[in-house]
Amino acid sequence: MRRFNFRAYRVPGTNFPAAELDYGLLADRLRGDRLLIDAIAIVERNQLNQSASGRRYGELRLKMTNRVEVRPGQFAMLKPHADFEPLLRRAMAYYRCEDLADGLRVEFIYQILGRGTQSLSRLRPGDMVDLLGPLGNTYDTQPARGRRALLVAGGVGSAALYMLAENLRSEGVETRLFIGGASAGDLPGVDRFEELLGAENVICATIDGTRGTEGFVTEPLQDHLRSIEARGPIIYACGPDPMLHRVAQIAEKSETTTQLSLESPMACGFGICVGCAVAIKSDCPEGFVYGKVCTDGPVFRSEDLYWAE
Amino acid sequence: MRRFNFRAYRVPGTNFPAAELDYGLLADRLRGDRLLIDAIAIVERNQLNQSASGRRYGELRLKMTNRVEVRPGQFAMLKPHADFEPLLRRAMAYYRCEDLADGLRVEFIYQILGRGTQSLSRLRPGDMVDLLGPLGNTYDTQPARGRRALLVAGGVGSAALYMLAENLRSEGVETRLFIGGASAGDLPGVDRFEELLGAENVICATIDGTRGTEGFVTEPLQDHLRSIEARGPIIYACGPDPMLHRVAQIAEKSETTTQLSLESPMACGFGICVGCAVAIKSDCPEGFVYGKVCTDGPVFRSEDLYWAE
Amino acid sequence: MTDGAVLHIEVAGIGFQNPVLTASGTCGYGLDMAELIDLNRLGGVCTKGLSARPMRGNAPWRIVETHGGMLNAIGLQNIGARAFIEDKLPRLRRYNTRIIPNVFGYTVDEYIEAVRILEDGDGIHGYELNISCPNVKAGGESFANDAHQAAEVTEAVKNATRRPVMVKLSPNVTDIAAIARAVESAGADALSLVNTAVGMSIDVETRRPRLANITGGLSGPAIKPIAVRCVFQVARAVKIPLVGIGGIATTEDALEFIIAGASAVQVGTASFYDPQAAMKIVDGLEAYCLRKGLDSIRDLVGAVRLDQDL
Amino acid sequence: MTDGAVLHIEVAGIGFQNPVLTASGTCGYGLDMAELIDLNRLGGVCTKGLSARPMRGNAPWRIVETHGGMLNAIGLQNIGARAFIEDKLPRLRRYNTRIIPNVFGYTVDEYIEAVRILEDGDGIHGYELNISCPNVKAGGESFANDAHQAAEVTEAVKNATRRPVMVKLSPNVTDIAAIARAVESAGADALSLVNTAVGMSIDVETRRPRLANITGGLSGPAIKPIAVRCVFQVARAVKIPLVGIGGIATTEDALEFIIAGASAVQVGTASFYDPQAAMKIVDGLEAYCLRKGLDSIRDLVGAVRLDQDL
Ligand SMILES: Cc1cc2nc3c(=O)[nH]c(=O)nc-3n(C[C@H](O)[C@H](O)[C@H](O)COP(=O)(O)OP(=O)(O)OC[C@H]3O[C@@H](n4cnc5c(N)ncnc54)[C@H](O)[C@@H]3O)c2cc1C
Ligand SMILES: Cc1cc2nc3c(=O)[nH]c(=O)nc-3n(C[C@H](O)[C@H](O)[C@H](O)COP(=O)(O)OP(=O)(O)OC[C@H]3O[C@@H](n4cnc5c(N)ncnc54)[C@H](O)[C@@H]3O)c2cc1C
Ligand SMILES: Cc1cc2nc3c(=O)[nH]c(=O)nc-3n(C[C@H](O)[C@H](O)[C@H](O)COP(=O)(O)O)c2cc1C
Ligand SMILES: Cc1cc2nc3c(=O)[nH]c(=O)nc-3n(C[C@H](O)[C@H](O)[C@H](O)COP(=O)(O)O)c2cc1C
Ligand code: FES
Ligand code: FES
Repeated sequence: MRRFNFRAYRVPGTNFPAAELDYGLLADRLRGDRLLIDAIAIVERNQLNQSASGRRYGELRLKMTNRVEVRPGQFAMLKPHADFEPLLRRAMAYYRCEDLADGLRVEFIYQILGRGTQSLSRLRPGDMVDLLGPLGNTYDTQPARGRRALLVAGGVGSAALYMLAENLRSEGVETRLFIGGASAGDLPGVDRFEELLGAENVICATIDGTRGTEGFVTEPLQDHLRSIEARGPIIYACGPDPMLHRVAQIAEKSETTTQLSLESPMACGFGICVGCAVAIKSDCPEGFVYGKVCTDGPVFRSEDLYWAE
Repeated sequence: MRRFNFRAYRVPGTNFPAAELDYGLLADRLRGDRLLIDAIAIVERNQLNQSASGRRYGELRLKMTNRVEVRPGQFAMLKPHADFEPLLRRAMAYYRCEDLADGLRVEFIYQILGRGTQSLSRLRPGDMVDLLGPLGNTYDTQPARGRRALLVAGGVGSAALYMLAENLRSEGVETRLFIGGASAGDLPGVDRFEELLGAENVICATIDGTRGTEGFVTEPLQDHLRSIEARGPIIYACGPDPMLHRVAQIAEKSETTTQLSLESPMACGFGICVGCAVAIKSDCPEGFVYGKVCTDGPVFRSEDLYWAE
Repeated sequence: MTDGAVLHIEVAGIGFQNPVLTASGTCGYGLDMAELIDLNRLGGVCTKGLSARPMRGNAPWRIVETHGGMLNAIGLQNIGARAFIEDKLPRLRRYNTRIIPNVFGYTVDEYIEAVRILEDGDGIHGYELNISCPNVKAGGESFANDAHQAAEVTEAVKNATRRPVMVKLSPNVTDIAAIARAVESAGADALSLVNTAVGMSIDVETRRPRLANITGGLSGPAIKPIAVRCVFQVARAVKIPLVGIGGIATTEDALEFIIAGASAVQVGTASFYDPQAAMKIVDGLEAYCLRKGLDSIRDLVGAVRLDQDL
Repeated sequence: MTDGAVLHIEVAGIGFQNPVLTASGTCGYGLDMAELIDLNRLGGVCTKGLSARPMRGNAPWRIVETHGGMLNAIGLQNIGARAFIEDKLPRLRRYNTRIIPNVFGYTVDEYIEAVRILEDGDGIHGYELNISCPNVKAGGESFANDAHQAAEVTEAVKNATRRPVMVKLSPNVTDIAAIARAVESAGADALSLVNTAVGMSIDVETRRPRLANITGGLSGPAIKPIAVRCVFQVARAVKIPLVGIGGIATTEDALEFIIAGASAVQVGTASFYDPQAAMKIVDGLEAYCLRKGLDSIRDLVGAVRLDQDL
């Protein structure tokens, strides 16, 4: 049986600021076997940073009055509450989660790019955020048991890998992170990863050479794969499309199982718009069909993806 | 000669938050003999209040780095800087102005009604506000010399009358304010008016009777006019249309000169959209033409207005 | 919370517990939506557009956000009419809501074929015809852009089913009232309006269209004023009931359409950014009727007050 | 700051120092705008629509803000062509910018009459014809909605003047390319597009239309995707230059139109809420050309990159 909960919200029909809405849960439902909630979360902290390369990031910490299980790789759809523009929520990977006696604390890392992330960057402690989540599937850590795990992060893609790293550690899987970015300041969460995995297991690559090796993160990854024996490690990657494609190629050569966390423009995040199309291999004549990143993913096995030329 | 000043602003063409704009003056130009500026002002204070009748108000205090002469009855077009929605700025009467060594401090009172005033209500100290002003004409105090002045305010209309009251006082004109609202909490600025004019010269009327007489403000005004001798006082009024219409009728009967400060939906506030039409008497066959509230007003002599039936 | 009879309304012979439906393409096949709202409280569900055969859809990118709206070029990806009645309908039927498959084709025959397949499905209350597709047999112009072709496909489908047929109009026409009249004469039981407005967005850094399909359909609050105007105009042109669509996100939005002449409304894009939007509108409409002392929302349909006669 | 030659562009035989104009009805007669921006830095000014005789305009309310845009029903209030050339033009001419009176009428003769009066004015560089008015002699349908009528008024005006004539198209049509071709054949020197989209807004408390005129024209960022699509479509249909209009508020917006096929752009509604918008776009376009190493903005006109041929 599905659990259904519908909390009172202010009935529209008045001109009053939506900001007067009670905050809390709007709805929670079981999705398959997992709880999905549409809630209003409260900003605890929103720390903005600028890197030497000029890129800007935010670390957003929210508190919710509801507890819900979040799995590594899942994401939420976020938007400052009562903002008219932009309309659509933005997908953000859960970076960290902490169970509290009276709810849940969740963290996100975002790069400030366009209108959506700009609006997130204006949030201040006490502000309300519309949060729909957790959404999407999770990394499969089963194949990593008894092997080693290589995590590959490009820029803000690292956010999607932190909880995975935590899980792998607690499952006793030897875990190494390859993280790349434009400059030393473009490796979000790298210090926390070093804390978790040990500095020796975090390999950095920056375009300007200000931290780790100079160049793309796929170089040290490739070097590492070349240096090790046959039964390869499993790779989990999240980052910009070109990086993921390169990782997939490298992995294919070294016959390594790879799980990629994809991005795509999303209107809804929960499967109803079919906007987040990704080409998936299929034995139909064209060789592929379109799947949905939001519900079929965001994590895909590399060998299932159909890469356009 | 026109003075022209064009300050550097961030050139668009990047996706960066407009919030990174330098604040300060965007342009200043002489309009007739007066300076008009398009500037970014900084919020010093934004105090929200709710009255017993459930209406909500904000008192917004801004600081600008430029000095400019503001005359009673003039208004500014305001909008939180970098807000996408609503698009249009909102007209707000200057409530108070204070010259500073390094600029100008201006205050506004607004009633929170729709999207524009809601967005103003979210402003916090340090935030930036797009401000175009001062706009419009001013009250003519000439005819009040040697007579008495009766100010009539409906609700938030009082804001447009405070600087006028200051001027009249300093010109030695005996000045009395009639102020009406739904409840005691709906008489914005009333305490300050009492300070300025003396409590005996501030006559309140509230619908619920919680301050002053019960009913519309036009009642005590009419009583007062009946009680005084022939050479009537001059009336200055600002408030909702029905109140202004009633004041105009009362004034007509008692042969009193009246200046009314009008409202109208405005897109631009500086004369280019022709959206703020008001019917002005004319000797054409139809008896009226349309003037612009923003540049021909907002202050009109009652006898010039053509009231629709 | 049960909805009072005050919101009950009949459109095209179908009784709806309230006038709030979810729009085609913005609620999947209804089931995905059921994960976030209680379908039992919804007036009805218009499914994602269904064709006789499954369709792959367009390459990504398929969506772009614009100011106050979004462009989409999904390319009508769908599982096909057969899979719908076999895999989705049985589960969807369990909810107490009206089920209206949205149907499309690229020829009149394809419409008929899709409807014939759907006729096998139990628990379907009526069809919505998406006629905004290019008519490939008649030069590739959209059925919706031509009164004659719009009427032709309407009549053909009416002859193929005894279920009520609602025809969905496009705003991309010079005279929507003329199309509406033609479709009414051809036997449509109701009209829904509007579909998306054709738009385009270009990435100025790459100089490429943001959508792989180049152009797409504009939806969301941006088009609401256009959609309200269309409903207002069509309400004056036809007698059959109308269902308003276009940028509806709040109770006020829904009321605007109803007052302009719509007997019911569909919530589209708003469900993407506020999944509860349709539910909030159901509650909001009831509250409005209560506050205004209305016995039935019917009394509000087309109740716009005009000073002059048009 | 002087604009480099990089932004210089010729449209309809008129040389513009840069491709940024202010749109008709959104800059008065240019002079009001001069109180906030330096007209000497502007490509050109399209005046408020002028008719042979002054017009009173509509009753208030005339404007309503919508999501991402606004509706207006000003009713073409204007001081008349004669007053323009006598009271406004002499002062406007002092600025180093192109002056393009926007002209309208309710019959072909009224257009001619207005143009004849304006022919007396010195310093006018060309005309823009607003053909979105109802043709009262031909049943009250808008000139812009019918290829034949649009061509007729274009041809008549072309015969009445040797100054360049730019015809302003409406987005409220099924096939804007067809109208564009007809107007081109009739001799138009350029096309500007688009005018406002017809919309409506209702106050749900009073149940009255918010505009006294009931319907109005939708403008602002909300319509930008529609306008970009129109420019893209028309650029593929005609050879004469295009001027893009519709929701342009930033440099990126202007670039979208130019890349879609417009040789110049007009800034409309944006000037209301950001009087400096046109100036910022002039600077921004120059910065973009610099950054992209372009010698001339001309190289960008219609430079949209398509994977497939259309
Ligand atoms: C499952 C998932 C998880 C995500 N997790 C994170 C996260 O943890 N942190 C984070 O910062 N972002 C994350 N994203 C991306 C995020 O959702 C936004 O797409 C991104 O932040 C851009 O949004 P915006 O509002 O800043 O830009 P917009 O205003 O939407 O766009 C600005 C510019 O960026 C371009 N753009 C938008 N999205 C993309 C894209 N995906 N790839 C390339 N260009 C794009 C647009 O074309 C436009 O030119 C995730 C996306 C998905 C699908
Ligand atoms: C010269 C001038 C000076 C002004 N000074 C002040 C001031 O000092 N303080 C202040 O609070 N306001 C003032 N106003 C009014 C202000 O500009 C806004 O119109 C008002 O605050 C409503 O804006 P909004 O964004 O809250 O509502 P919107 O979202 O614009 O509209 C909300 C609702 O209110 C209705 N509405 C909007 N404007 C009006 C109106 N003028 N009359 C009746 N109904 C309306 C709309 O139809 C809508 O239903 C002034 C207006 C003018 C023209
Ligand atoms: C992503 C998306 C997909 C759509 N798919 C369909 C469809 O398959 N069939 C159809 O008739 N309309 C489709 N529409 C149009 C909507 O049903 C609706 O008419 C339109 O979006 C306007 O309403 P809105 O502004 O509330 O979204 C789609 C709209 C969107 C945004
Ligand atoms: C208040 C207002 C008045 C307008 N008046 C005219 C006019 O007189 N003649 C005309 O051709 N277009 C007129 N327009 C249309 C604009 O010139 C422009 O085509 C339209 O607003 C779209 O551009 P925008 O979105 O940048 O405003 C007017 C627009 C507005 C908003
Ligand atoms: S984002 Fe809507 S279906 Fe995936
Ligand atoms: S508000 Fe634009 S002309 Fe008055």
